[in-house]
Amino acid sequence: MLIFEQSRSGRTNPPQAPLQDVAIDDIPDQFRRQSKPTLPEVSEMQAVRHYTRLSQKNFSIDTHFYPLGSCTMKYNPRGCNTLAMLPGFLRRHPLSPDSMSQGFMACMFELQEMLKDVTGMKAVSLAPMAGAQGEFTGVAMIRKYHESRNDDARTEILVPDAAHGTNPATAVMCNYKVREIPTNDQGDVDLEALKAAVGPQTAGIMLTNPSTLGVFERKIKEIADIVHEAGGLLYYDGANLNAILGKVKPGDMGFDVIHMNLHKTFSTPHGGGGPGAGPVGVSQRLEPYLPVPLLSKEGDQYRWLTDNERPESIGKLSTFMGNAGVLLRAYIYARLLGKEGMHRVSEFATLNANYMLARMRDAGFELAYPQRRATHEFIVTMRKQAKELGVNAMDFAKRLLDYGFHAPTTYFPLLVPECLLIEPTETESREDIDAFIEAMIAIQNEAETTPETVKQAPYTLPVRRLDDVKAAKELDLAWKPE
Amino acid sequence: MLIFEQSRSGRTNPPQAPLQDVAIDDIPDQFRRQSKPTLPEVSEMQAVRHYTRLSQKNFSIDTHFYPLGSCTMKYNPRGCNTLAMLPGFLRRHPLSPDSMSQGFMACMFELQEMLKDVTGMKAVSLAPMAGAQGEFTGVAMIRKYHESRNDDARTEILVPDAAHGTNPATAVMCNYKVREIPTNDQGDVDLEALKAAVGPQTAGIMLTNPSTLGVFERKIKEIADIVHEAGGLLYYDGANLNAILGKVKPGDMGFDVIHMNLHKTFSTPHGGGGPGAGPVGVSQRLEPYLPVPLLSKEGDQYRWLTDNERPESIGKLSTFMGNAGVLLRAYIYARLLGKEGMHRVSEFATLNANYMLARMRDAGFELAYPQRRATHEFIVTMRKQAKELGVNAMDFAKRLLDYGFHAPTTYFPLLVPECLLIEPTETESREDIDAFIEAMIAIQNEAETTPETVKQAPYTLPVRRLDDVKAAKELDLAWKPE
Amino acid sequence: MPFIPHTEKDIAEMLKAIGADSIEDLFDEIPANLRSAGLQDVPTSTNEMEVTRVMHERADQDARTLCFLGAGAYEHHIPAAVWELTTRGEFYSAYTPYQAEASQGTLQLLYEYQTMMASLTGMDVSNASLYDGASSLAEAVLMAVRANRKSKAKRILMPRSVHPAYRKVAHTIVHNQGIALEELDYDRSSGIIDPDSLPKDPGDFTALVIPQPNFFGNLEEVDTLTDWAHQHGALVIGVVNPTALALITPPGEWGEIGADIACGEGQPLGAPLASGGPYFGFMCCRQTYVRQMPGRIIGRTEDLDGKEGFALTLQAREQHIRRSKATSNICTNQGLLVTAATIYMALLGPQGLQRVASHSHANTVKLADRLVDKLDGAEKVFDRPVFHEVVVRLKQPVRDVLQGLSEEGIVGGYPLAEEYPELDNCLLLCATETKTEADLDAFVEAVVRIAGRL
Amino acid sequence: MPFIPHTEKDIAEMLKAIGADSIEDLFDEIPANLRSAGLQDVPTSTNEMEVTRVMHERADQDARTLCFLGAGAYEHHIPAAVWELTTRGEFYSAYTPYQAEASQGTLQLLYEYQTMMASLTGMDVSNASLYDGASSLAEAVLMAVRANRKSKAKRILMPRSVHPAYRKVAHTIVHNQGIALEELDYDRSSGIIDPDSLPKDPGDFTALVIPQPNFFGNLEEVDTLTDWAHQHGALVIGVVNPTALALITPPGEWGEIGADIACGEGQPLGAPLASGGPYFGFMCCRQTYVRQMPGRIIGRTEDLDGKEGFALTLQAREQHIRRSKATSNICTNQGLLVTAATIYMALLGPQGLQRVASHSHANTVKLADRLVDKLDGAEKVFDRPVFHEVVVRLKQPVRDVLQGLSEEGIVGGYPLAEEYPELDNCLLLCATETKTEADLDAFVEAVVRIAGRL
Repeated sequence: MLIFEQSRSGRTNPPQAPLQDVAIDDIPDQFRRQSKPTLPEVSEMQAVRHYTRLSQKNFSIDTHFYPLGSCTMKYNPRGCNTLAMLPGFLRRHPLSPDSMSQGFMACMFELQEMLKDVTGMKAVSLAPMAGAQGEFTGVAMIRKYHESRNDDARTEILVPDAAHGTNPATAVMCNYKVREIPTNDQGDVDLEALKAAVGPQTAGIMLTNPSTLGVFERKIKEIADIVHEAGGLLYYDGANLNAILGKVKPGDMGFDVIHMNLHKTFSTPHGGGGPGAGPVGVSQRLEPYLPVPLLSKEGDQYRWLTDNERPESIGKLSTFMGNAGVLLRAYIYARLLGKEGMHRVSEFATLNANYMLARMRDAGFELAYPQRRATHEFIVTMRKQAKELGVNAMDFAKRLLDYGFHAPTTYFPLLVPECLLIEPTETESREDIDAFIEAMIAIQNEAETTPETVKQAPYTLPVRRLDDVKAAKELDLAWKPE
Repeated sequence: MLIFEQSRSGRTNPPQAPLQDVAIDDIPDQFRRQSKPTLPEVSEMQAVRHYTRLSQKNFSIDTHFYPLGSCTMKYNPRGCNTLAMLPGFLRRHPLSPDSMSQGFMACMFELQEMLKDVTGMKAVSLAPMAGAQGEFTGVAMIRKYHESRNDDARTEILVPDAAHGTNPATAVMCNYKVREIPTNDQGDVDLEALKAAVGPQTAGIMLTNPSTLGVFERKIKEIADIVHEAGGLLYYDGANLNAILGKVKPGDMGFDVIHMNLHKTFSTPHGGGGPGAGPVGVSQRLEPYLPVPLLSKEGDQYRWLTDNERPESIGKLSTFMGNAGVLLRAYIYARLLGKEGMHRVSEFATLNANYMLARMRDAGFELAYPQRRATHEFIVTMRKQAKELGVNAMDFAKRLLDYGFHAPTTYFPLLVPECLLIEPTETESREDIDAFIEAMIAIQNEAETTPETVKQAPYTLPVRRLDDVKAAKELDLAWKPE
Repeated sequence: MPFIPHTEKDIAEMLKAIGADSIEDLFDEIPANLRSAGLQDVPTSTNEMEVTRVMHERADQDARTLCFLGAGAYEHHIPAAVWELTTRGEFYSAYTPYQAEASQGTLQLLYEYQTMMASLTGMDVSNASLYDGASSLAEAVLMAVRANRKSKAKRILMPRSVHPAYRKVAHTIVHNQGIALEELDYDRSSGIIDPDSLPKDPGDFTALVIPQPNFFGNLEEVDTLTDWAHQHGALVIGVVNPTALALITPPGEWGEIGADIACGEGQPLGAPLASGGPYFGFMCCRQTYVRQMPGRIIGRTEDLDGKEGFALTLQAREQHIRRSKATSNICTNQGLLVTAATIYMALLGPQGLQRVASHSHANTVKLADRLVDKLDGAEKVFDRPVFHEVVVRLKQPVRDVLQGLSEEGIVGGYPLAEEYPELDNCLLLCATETKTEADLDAFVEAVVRIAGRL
Repeated sequence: MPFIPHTEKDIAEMLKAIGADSIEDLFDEIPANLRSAGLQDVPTSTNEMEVTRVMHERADQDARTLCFLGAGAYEHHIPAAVWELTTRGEFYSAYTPYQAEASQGTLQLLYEYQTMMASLTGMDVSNASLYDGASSLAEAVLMAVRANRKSKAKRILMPRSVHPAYRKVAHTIVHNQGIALEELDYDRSSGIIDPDSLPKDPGDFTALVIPQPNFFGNLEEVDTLTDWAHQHGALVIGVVNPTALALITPPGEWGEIGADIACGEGQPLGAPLASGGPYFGFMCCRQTYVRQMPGRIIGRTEDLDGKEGFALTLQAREQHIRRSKATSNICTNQGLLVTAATIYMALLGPQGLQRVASHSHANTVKLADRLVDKLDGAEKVFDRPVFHEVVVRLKQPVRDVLQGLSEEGIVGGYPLAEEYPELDNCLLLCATETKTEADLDAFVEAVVRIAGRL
């Protein structure tokens, strides 16, 4: 039932607003709203009960194994939330004077320094509010760099065909043409194709490493050399940073600019679709272009640099300074892990993924890149099942829900047919991974014996399989009173 | 699955304890524990996931209508919880000097004053930690009162047969004999029987008004006179105070001592079985016997009275001052309701109960006291269904769970056969009450057509009907490693 | 190990199953010369106890302020239930509802959110959020360029009465695509776009941005502006404050046919000030333009059994399907903040939100009146109805006044001169419903006291 | 109306269904002369915003202290997850699990709790909680009287080394039933019950209470004491600190056959100091005595389909069934605190709890050593191993020292002289794992500074 269906005209919740009406005669009638908005009129308990019950309809990290490839769904330490929500942090106005903000600014400055260290970059800005905005920031800096050198010929951004959709979409937002680079059968960038593609028109290349195919790009240094020699810059999409945290620094691989998804690698919550935070790190030559505001430390005082002090900046990305509360959570997480804990993240994420891979291979599932190590994630393809049994990757995904597991990412990357991209993360136990494997084996048996069971799944969720076509064709995007 | 079944030897959760071991060589071996306790060894995420999922198996106010008679399961405002858990309150040591505790003490003092006002009593102590301890406190004060007058003949406490079990159990804890007073067919105390029972052996009477039968004791003044004339005192069991809040003050009815269940009337959470708080209020003559510690105000300073200042007190009831956090929640709730809101509690609790009663009567259910007004609760009896259909009150209760309603109280009070004691509280909406009625009607239909359906219920809960006999016979009270 | 459940036994057995000798071996595809030498600037690990203490100390350092600053972020009372529910694990630790059947909680909530926002703005449809107010305006500009097929100009009229940060962000995000943001000045005495100053023949332009209230708190002549833009074939983008919408005419009802796109900052709906984020941007539009909208959109549909359910829809607009042809690169949005906003709106209801708005208005007016009354030489700069911000000019240097206030724990307003040199010694003040009579007096007294020393 | 959902229309229709003209009519069975005239001392209603401000101000008034006081309530780090989970509505707003099928969450958790506590104390079984430590001792005394059928004396040996408040509460609760609590003194130099001083022929007594650690922090000779009591036909009631049990021998392993009942304060397991409550009392015992135990007990059983499930059991002991013959009048217990404790123990595990215990011990010893070292004339009073409290005697009047410390925001320990006149100018000190080296130094320096002024 929708909250609106519980609404009754005249029902109020007085404790949550001023208790009295107040006259507002000084606002002329012409500006006054005449219609009553469709906000629910419910009691506080009705709202609490409604949203508590709704919440129970979700799968989440706190309730389920959630091996959603490329999303790094790992445990979000509760302490990070509690501490980021202390009244002193919550009540600070973003434009409060620096003198009243040193506690908060200290956290931000220290986070900035830590992120520089783990990525091997020369400078970091915390401003971008999500991964995609980090990508925009990075490509905008690349553009500004070339512009500042009057290198106007550079109109193309190279993107491997396995890339996240955000990469080409971002390049276009920065007015670049996108040229796709093919992947070879080992899952690596096709170097010959790359060599053929680069030239004076190349502004840069956007790479994820490990790639979305779940493998580490072994020739990264050669790629860097090819692109750099052509005068282009390298952008690192940090979506998969969890795989190499503390093991390899993007700066050492030759990247000029990088974004990090703190809601992945630094375990801030995904929140049902955000907020994230996408800080960017840059090499020395891109430093002048970092977005504002930027934090500096002078003596023991922290200070926001003014726009005037950053004349070459690509500018502002948000009204204030970005997703401060997300950054606080990442800061706390980083402090909890510490120097000693960073590399364990990638080690155990990798151990879990390779263990899963081995067990699934042994159980007869087909791997997309059987000759490669898994990184923190790997791909299986259901093309045989789809062809021979009529049970596709989506059917497996839906049936997994009945078994109490969130599905892996389906049909991404687009290169691999009928794929499941599986990312267990380091916080899952071996027992839960084993239980997932057992479920996959059980579903495979069902697919072989009673395929309809799988194709009609799920059965035990709040709804059965939903009609996406109807959703898109008969658009119903807002409830209307009868 | 039990948390122990997820435990693995050597699994740790380092962020939640000191990171290093420390030598404790100064404790001789003879005192050192040799065995490792059976505490779970799980990761933080495992614990969070386990207890999150367990929580989802509960019905609660935040998820379900919960008309558990005599328990006053009403909405617990979230703000009361949030504010009672501010760091300044949580970190205060109970023995902190008064000079460092004025903020907390101000809340307690004001709560004390408010409780005096709403009950019409002369003094209040916040010390008792639950209703039953409030009862103990009250009866212990009655005993001390008689003792102080050297009135040693008073060895009996009168208790109506409809009373809560805590009443006779409490009287016995204070070394009184219990004499039961019968109830007449109108649900009132049998006045003739009372007159016959009182005498020089009467220490007092324990009454709930409205009684557990869901009706208001109309002859309360006569009862008071009879008991007082015999030299006994009147104890008010505040379990049903929600029915009369702001309407009638127990002090005006002639009671000498009263306890309040703050987790009922003042909406502090029931917490899966507590904590509660059971402050007591007394008339002038019992004031010297109030339990310690007691709070006083001198000028604008609050101060705990010392034991020496309260020489006639019955003594201490808890290590410190009682359930402070519960008292804070009640204080906040009282401030939110305010003077204007108190009487609405009883008005709408009564409106809801009488509406439910009318609808159930109209639907053909048999009322225990059809000629009486409901107070905040009322009783239906399933004796006809039990006899004619073989479907008893417990079957109705279990089947209600399938319909998404917590069951009313069953088989209490003991006087009424096959009874359901139904208390909707003021915070439920008419729609939810109507839905409950419809469910009862539907179950009645099932009972008539397919009684086995009802007798085997529930079906949709995490478990089906549990074997209580096995639980008591083959006691399994703790998990043991294999 | 922190947040890692593996025992030594697990590790050994898992490596055996893999056929590797050590965890290190699993990284054998990474060239040795790239391997990290270790970390220098990350401190050693702390436990939760230690970090709790650090964070309490730091939060305390910045606490206990009295805030009269708005300028895009507003302190409102947030019901305790909002964040107690929002941070439930099932909302907090879930992701974008790609598997609809396992995400009906979030999906239904987002559908309810879309309903509330569409109704509040008076528009047909809403998306499921963007990053914040400023970036929602940038996206609205890009969307207008896509949607207005009649205009070729890529030219947006952007009043100076729009929040300066919004204008800067819009510039950052759209300028690479050759979109021009052309300034429209405001009238110096009324503090709004003077409708009489609008050019009769403005030429081809794509859209007019209309802030309501504007950055100065003033109410613009939205009806006239909207109709003027529409007469010239341009779209209208309303940038609105959602609290204000409980009180003042929503964009969907501006002029003859209403605005085309409404966007703005969602923070006032249940997000704490919290140093500027996470907040969320909202965006609503006419049904006609829904396929040009950026971001997630949720639709109501049916399951196999015909039962109502909710799912992501119109995904063909998005980057994960459409890649370089997507309406935006946005992927992760501000889901959790929208969860909070939805619960906030449900808890307040239309009456509650209206009271929040009207008390914020009344307090602000009262604050300005008292200040002008008590402080010699202080004056209101504009003669215009406001919502909950107002511009007051002092005789004293506002930087010094603000400095003095900050020493008393008061955040004393926004100094306008930096962005508007013509408004020297002008403060933008805001007093929401959270301010008591005593707070207003304390502010005025402090300003008078400090000004007296200058 | 606050928390009341009724509209005017609802009210009218509901009254019509009832057949009443007004809500007032529903109270027509209440004699008119009893009706309340109204309230005087309850303030007018506030909204959540206003009460939030009041509570923040009051909490702030008492905040930011550094605490070296134990004496029955101990400041430990509580993982954030504990209360984030405990206050989930499904735990927070449910009641006693009378309907087992709809309460499996709470019931399974309580069964897990019983398992943890039984194991921690080394006993066979645990109940599901009592009110607090002191009242759990009182209930243990009553239980011992019921359980020890051989003893007729109703005589309990109660050492003075038991927490004074526990002794007072036990007296309040048991004395009306003719049960005598007979004091056993402690040895002035070791600060424990001297085993050599125990009478050879103590006569009939029901039980001996043994505190471990005792109120002074000292470790008692539990083995000797236990065997002595058993030799004389008495039961042994251990009053123990649950944190300490991670480190020291549990009551179930005392002497030849172990204690019979173990009880104590559960607060150290996840409950904040919070002005003294709500905490919870725990109670464990031998299997033999389980039917004499007060309070709720949860058992594992099966459902109709043979599936594992949990239910309240042995309810025939309880007041709602047995009435005047019940083992106790207790009904509501401290369920929510037990929820917190269970999650706390699961998050710490055996290693974590052991570290909390050993660090608390080490910090306390360090604190006392430093104080004795730096402050002229300060001395440790007892030559005995301690857990995490220690008694130090000053040359200066401790009331003045404590007063001075409180002015610096330090809660400086418990002055023993009030309850133990022989221990004049003695402080009972505690430094748990929450205290840093700097905290210990700050305390010692403050005491030295203040003492120097006296």
